[in-house]
Amino acid sequence: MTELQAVGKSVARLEGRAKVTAATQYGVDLKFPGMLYARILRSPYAHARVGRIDTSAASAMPGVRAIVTIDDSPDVSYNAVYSGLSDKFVKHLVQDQHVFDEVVRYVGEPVAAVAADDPLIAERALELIEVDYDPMPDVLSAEAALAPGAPLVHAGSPGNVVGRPIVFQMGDLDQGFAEADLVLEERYTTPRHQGIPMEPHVCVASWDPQGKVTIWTSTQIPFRVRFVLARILGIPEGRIRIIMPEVGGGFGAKQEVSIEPICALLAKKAGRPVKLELNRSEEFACTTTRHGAIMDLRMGAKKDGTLTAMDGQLILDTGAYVAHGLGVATLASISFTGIYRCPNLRYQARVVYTNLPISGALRGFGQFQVLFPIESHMDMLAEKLGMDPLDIRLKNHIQVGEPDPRTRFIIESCGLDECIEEGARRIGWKEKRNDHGEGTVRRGVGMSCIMDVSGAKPFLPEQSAAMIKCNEDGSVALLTGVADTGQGIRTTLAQIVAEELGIDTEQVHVTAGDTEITPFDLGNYASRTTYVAGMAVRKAAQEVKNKLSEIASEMMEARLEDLVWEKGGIYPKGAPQKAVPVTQVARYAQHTKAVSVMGSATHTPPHNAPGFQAHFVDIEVDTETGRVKVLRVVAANDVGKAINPQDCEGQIEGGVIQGIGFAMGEELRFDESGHPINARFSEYEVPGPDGLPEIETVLVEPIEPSGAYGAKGIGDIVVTSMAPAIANAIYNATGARIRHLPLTPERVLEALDENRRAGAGDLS
Amino acid sequence: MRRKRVPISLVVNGEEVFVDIEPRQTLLELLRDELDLTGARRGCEENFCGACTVMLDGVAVHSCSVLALQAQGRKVTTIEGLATNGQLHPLQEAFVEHGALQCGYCSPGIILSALALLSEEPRPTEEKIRDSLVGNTCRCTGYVKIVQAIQSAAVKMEGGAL
Amino acid sequence: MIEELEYLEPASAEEAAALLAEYGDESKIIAGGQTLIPMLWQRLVTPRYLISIKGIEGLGTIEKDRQGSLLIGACATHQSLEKSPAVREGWPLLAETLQKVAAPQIRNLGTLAGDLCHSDYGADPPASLLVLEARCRIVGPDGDRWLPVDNFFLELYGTALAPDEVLAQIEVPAVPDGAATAYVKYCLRAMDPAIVGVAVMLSMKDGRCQDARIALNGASPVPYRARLAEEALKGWPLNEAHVDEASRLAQEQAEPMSDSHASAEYRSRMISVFVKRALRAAEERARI
Amino acid sequence: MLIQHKLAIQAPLEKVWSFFMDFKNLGSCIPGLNELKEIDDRNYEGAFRIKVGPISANFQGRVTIVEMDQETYRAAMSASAKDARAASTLQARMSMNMQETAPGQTEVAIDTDLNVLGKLGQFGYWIFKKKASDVLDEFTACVRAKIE
Repeated sequence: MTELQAVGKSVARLEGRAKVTAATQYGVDLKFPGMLYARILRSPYAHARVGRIDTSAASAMPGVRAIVTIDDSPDVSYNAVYSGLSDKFVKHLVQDQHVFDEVVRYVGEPVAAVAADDPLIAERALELIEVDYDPMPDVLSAEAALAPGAPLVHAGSPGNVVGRPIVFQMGDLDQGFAEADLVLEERYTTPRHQGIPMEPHVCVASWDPQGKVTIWTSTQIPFRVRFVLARILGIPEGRIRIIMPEVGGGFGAKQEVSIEPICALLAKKAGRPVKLELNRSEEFACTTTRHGAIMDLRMGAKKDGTLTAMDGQLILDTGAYVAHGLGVATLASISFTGIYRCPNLRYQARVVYTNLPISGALRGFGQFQVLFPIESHMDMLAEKLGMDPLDIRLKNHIQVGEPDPRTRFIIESCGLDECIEEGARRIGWKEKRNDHGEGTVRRGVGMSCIMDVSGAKPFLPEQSAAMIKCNEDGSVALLTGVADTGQGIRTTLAQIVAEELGIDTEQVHVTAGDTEITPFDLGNYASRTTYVAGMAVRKAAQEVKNKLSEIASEMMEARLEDLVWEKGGIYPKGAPQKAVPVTQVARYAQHTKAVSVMGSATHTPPHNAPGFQAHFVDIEVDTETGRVKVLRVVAANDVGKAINPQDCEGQIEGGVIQGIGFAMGEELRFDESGHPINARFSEYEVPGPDGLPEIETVLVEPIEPSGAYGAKGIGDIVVTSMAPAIANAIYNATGARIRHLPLTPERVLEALDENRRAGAGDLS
Repeated sequence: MRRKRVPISLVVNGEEVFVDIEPRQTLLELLRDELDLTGARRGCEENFCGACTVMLDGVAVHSCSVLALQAQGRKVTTIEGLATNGQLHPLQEAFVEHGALQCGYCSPGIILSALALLSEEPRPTEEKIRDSLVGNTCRCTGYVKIVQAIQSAAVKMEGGAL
Repeated sequence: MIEELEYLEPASAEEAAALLAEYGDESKIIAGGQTLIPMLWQRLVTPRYLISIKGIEGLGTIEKDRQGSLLIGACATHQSLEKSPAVREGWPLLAETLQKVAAPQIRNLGTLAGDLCHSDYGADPPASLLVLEARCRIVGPDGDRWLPVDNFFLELYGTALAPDEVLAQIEVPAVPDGAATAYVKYCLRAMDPAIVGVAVMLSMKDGRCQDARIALNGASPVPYRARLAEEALKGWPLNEAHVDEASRLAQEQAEPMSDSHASAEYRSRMISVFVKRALRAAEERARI
Repeated sequence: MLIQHKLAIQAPLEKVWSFFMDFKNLGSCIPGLNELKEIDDRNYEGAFRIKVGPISANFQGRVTIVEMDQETYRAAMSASAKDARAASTLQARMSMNMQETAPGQTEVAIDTDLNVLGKLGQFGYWIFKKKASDVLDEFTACVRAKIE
């Protein structure tokens, strides 16, 4: 292949100028003639039967145009994330949600909604709606939900467990533990995190006289929203158009149907466009969170560090409805089995209902809850075996040519060794490992390794499609279903098209995320878009290229197979002076030949190529306050081919800082009646710009045969390393091992106290 | 039904504006809802996240926590006022070039905080830059490229631009 | 979503007090609005009348009087104080403290008087004003009265201001010659309130402590002077034993609250840690 | 939110019990409570004012005694009150347990499950918890003063 001219370059965002001048239109900016503003009335109870709802006073208020309650709610149960699951999994599908239900199952569950001339009127109208609640006993933690005789969140789910436990087994567990020289068992817990995209959930719904509804919504999954809405509204997909405006972040928080159904019902009833925009406390308290989890992990190893057995029991708190619950439990099984070779293992996950907000997708999907335990465990095993934490990982991690035990796909690229070695060198692993400083402030280093999927195969019918239209000026229009929520996928895909056609990236005009105009795509999640859509786009571009070649060969009377494409021109082999610019060929095609050159393709990847990472931290622990300061991070990632290195770095840097938040401060907490108690920026510790570490990113680029130009996914994996790496570093610095997140100063100080009591360490 | 409005005038991006507003409206609502200047964004409603940052008489403020009436007769600069006849401000350019934005929702606020800083301190240290941004939350970028962009813009601006 | 309200602009503090007297619970004073407006958004307070004192002549001034005291008008912003050469030179503790208040956007509009009136236990300025032994000029319907800051904070979010009184001015006496000061704030993000904030003023002579003033915010529902701790230091060298004793006494005086940032137990423990650190920081400066 | 509170009173169990079971006594010791009206021997109506700094609310509501067991010295009541202006509702379930800890000494354990719904609920869990315990301290002091 000739040297790449667009792929592998740090091309600036195509939408960059529009974003820094605020020319972009986000969902919150949408305005239409006659548009109404909606607000949602939410349950103050964690669990209650909803009785009479009196809306008369509210309806009588001037400026109130429509109110919807259970009386307007279609009697359809649904799962907010369901879309084209492969038949194998449809039978597990649990459809437990309604737009409005007779029972509310968490504080903040919608009970009614108002559309009015302006937001203040809508807000006041909410206060005039009288609702009779009959409170029911609630369960506010997974432990409580699993206790014998616990109240049921859903009558149909005895023991509050969703469906059957997800189980994956391999080899002979007992034998595996028998062979082990060392067996280690611990319990870990990870909290509920909020994704907190800076733009709140917002949508506008508008019906036309033909009974077709258009919904502009801040989502990661336009086609899935259409699919679920079709079911809820009882109209075919074709009568629903989902359009993504510019979206101000998602991180998984916008990866399910949320406010769209209510907005659509209001718009229909009012006969006018309706805008529904959540405020920040609703964002914190009423949108989906990461599944809080408890994991009991037992691992066995031989003296030389070889793993012989792994037994993991995972409990996921899915909140009031299952939504992504089974998906997280399923993907977690790959995280559990994938990264380290272990012949005998058992993974069991129970997804448990509680009367807390719905748990959903969040960056680090299916990794966070099992890899914090595993990566903490690996360090503990290494220590007890007298090994370096790096060596036990190097010894056990999966290699090219081996099958992933869970997906059965053969690993075709793995840069983990290089990630570990390069990361260790740059952090100064050998020197820093044993130098903890003096006095009250101790230093330490730690690391962790993560492996993560690119896409949802084999669990979802992975697919993405692309269409490319050639303009007569030689530029092209790329139509893709992908959802760009800020990660920059539009630019990445444009680079691939530009590379194929030898044109500038700026000459690729991208339209994305409009179910009416763009071809199908599953959405933005599972680190899938570059890996899956990237290839679809490349195939479509190749079709365009072939058609242009045919026309060029006719133009310049040269044999098709002799044509050379180079730097935006086409020429017969050996005659570069005869080169004709691609733009001229395109013009000739349209105006002389009267042929519209178009290409389209659907791609479904042959398998699921995991990305790998090794992240290292250098920290300092104030042993008087328990405060941990992360001084430096070296983040080495195997991303396959980096289509846009700068965007890859951006994903890593952003992910690392989110990871530090998830590890050290973030936890959505609830009081004894299920009310969130820190549902605001000022009380939920999202990292600010101050006190953050220096981050050094390392891109390791083994070519992945199944990805466009060798690319793999990177979006999810990057948030998962910090928690175990920092916990391991705290242990290295102080000898205190912490198995519960977040690693708050208070918790660290408790751990240090325990150590002092146990006489371990010599901390002043 | 129409609620009571009162007339105010202020200078927005160099232009004097006369508009009737409700006393309860904040500067953020004045800009977004009355003047269609949507670069200032609602993020938290509690004077924390800085997505609504604009400049008021040359200093950065959270427009969600200023009543429109408090801006009476004062000078407001929003992101829409930075580019001059199609020419991006060096800060805007740097944010694009360095990949200092991802979803872009917080970018206008951060750029205006940075502008306020640079107009006071042309060559700030990294620490000073980070301190000046504590009133701006970004969930995407991890701030690294934001700091780089501001540093490189500082150099450009001293080189004479604007 | 802010409720409907009327925005009133009295010409004097006396007029403002009169309006408060007239509208009572229905009204609130607004200066910078940096604490109040977020509460309006959340509709926690829904006053029908906002009485803006921002436009009142003279309330924005920062000046030194003949006795060398600093006179701070009720509308003087954190930023204007922090940047004032007079403050930086004569009251470095104040400048140091105000730089630690939230974010530039908030300091640019927020006022020192506003901090006092809201009396949030995590706010930074109270400890330093206690140490500086500032006084408040309070204007009411029956004229002025002066109140030491020490008597201003009564309870959680509660001050000595009567419903019809306005805090018009803060007077900060000159810092004694040779006294060294420090404000140490412990919080996890710059934007957060102080889990513990300790202000210290130290006068050392021949290695012994002549005078010590210690005050804390964040530590207790109400900011306080740690007088027993101060006494325990006077006349002694600042060796470990005395510093430990002082920090213990400061800790005992607190009734720490639990909140999202720290539990009462943790907070209590941090009091002694940060009283020590603040004393050491001031001692360092005393040496120079 | 759950607020647990214990008061030790220097008085015999019987005396404390009868004091508590006379609602007028009890009411007179609840700070902020006024115009308490007896509807019947199990239901009372009243107005209750709370103020935390700039935030104040006037609650109108009803208290119902759901249990009163002289044998076990247990009592339980539920209260519900509304503030129209602040669009908020207070709901509380209170249980009282008395026991003699030493001759002439009584311990009263009061568990309150307080739910603040509506706008005021947003004000903050911790502040309400603090305010509630302050109210209970005042209450305790008052009761002591009246019985001991």
